[in-house]
Amino acid sequence: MQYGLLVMGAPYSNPAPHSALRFAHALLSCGHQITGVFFYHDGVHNASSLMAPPQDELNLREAWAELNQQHGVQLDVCIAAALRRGVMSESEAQRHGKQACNIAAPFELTGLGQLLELQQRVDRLITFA
Amino acid sequence: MQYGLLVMGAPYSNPAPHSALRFAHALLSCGHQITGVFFYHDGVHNASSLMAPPQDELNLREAWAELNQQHGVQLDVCIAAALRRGVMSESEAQRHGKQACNIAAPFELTGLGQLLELQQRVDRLITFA
Amino acid sequence: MASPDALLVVIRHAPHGSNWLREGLDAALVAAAFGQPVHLLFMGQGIMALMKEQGSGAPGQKATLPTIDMLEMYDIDTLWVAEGALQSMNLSADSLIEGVTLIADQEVPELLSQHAKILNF
Amino acid sequence: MASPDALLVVIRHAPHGSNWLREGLDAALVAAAFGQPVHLLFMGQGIMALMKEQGSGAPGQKATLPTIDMLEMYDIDTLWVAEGALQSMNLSADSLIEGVTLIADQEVPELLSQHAKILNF
Amino acid sequence: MILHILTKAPDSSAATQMQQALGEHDAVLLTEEAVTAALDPSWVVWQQCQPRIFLLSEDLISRGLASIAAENKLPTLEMEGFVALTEQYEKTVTWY
Amino acid sequence: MILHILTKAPDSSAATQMQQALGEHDAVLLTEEAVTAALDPSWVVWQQCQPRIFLLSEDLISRGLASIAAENKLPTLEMEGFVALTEQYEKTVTWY
Repeated sequence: MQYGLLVMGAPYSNPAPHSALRFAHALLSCGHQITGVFFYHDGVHNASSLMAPPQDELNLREAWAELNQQHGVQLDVCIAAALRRGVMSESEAQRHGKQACNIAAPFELTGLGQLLELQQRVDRLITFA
Repeated sequence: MQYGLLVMGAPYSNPAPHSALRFAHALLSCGHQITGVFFYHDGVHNASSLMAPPQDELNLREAWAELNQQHGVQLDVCIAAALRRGVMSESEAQRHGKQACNIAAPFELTGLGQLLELQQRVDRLITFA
Repeated sequence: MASPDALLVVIRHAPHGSNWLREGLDAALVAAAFGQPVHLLFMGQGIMALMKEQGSGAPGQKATLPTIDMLEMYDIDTLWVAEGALQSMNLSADSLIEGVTLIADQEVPELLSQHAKILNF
Repeated sequence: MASPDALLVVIRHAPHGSNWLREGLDAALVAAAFGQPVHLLFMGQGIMALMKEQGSGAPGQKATLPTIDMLEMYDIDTLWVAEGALQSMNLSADSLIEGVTLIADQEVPELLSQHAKILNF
Repeated sequence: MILHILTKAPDSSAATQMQQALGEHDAVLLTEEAVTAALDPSWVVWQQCQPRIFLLSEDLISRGLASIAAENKLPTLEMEGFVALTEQYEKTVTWY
Repeated sequence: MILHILTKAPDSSAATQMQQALGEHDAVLLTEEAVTAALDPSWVVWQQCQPRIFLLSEDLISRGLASIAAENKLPTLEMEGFVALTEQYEKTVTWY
């Protein structure tokens, strides 16, 4: 089946991203496809390239990126939720006159419409929050 | 009296920073001093220079910075809580091999000891979480 | 009222306490803008979003009522409220804005099953 | 047991659900490292931090027990648990690690008033 | 004597814990979500802590609860009153 | 038929809301904080939803609740069982 995941919890403050990631790997090992992961609400922090957890803890950004590289899972981040929370791409940084950015490929800043489209396209949308 | 504030909620996801800021201004207008604000837990996101809320919403980073500039309030951010959540100064970015940073003066990354010292120094420590 | 292709957005969080309410309403508005029929169900503290006397928050904290007022412009005119939730919060329907549809608690499972798509905020 | 210059750290959140527990314990450890006497009071879900059989979390999620074990090395040996909280969670003291001191619920206000400094996590 | 600041609804675990910690001479300030206590004048803490329990006015107004609090004759404070409470009570504990 | 995923404790408002939304043929998966329901076999949802209610094993283990769940003879699932439930139920709703 085609699955989509909606992740709305921040790493370290909420177990939702960890649960989502474990679930994603279980999906793949059961032979399912993951069309995309949509990061919304505090979940946008999963995409932060500045995240630097202690070495004995999982870097969730890296773990999501790996899911993209090895299994082609699309990683979409809600732009409105991200900007408000300080998660910004290079082009958005330019537009807002900021000197730095903290989100880059394979994560993509996109509109909420992408979430609704994902929900239409997949057989199952599972929320982790 | 000397006050210290401990802020542990993220902007927009939690009303704590808004409450803390209103309280801070009330303190000042009642003639009290604010020795420092310590940002811990999700409160570290208050310091993010990449935060870009919609124009009709308050930019909390700017509001805190103003409190520093106009009233000399020290703004300390717990370094361990910050790094884990993707909030990083230029020197920390170098150390972690990151290309960007999202916290700068008047916010300072510091250890938890600073919170305990603040608690010792002030007459009142008020927590917003 | 319910149609199988409609999206049900469930709102369970109050204004100002978090961003769940705001971001839930945003999802409803965007879905409606994309032409999807959208219904809203308010449960628990989410009912507070419908309080007719609510103001804006602390300086810089947006009020919710203007967004609620926008729903109609986007053809979102079904706002369900479970009666039990109202009662358990000691609220009367008079405290809420107009245009709300009260339903019995027992109808909630049926509502969920009638919608193919659900987003829970 | 309580001394007026000691710091009371109140722990109310369970492992894995959030980072409150971890960051609360960190504050206790740092205070102790600075030479402050530190006492811990576990309330509500915070008691779960003391479950003796707890493991690590999902891959990459640290276990709490090693941190709890470190407390003693930092001379933090007062771990209070309110009996009522244990009962209301249907837990028996046997499920908890050793070295915990049970107190009656009515003693909690007294504990708080005996400490000049309190941090609540 | 402690000032307890509650930021969560009266049916939250934070509220339960605060209630357990409440000493005889302590005071309570209800802020943020906790102002929904205005809807429930039978909440046990109203009695337990009278006359040293207050609702923060600004948070009532933003949630549309100001007139209900007034009808129920519940004591409210402005931000300056909050400051005054923290002057009066040497310790504050926030329950969230 | 809906699969309800609960991530908060049985005394949370999320749990109350889930209970209100629970249809006759729906299933429930208890994850994260919700696995503390293992401590309370008298929780009304255990009866209401039997035999279609499960605890996520990994979350029980990390919280030290696995043996209590076993003593109380409560049904547990591995992550693959969670996947199987989502295959079986066309819709899932997460309560958090």
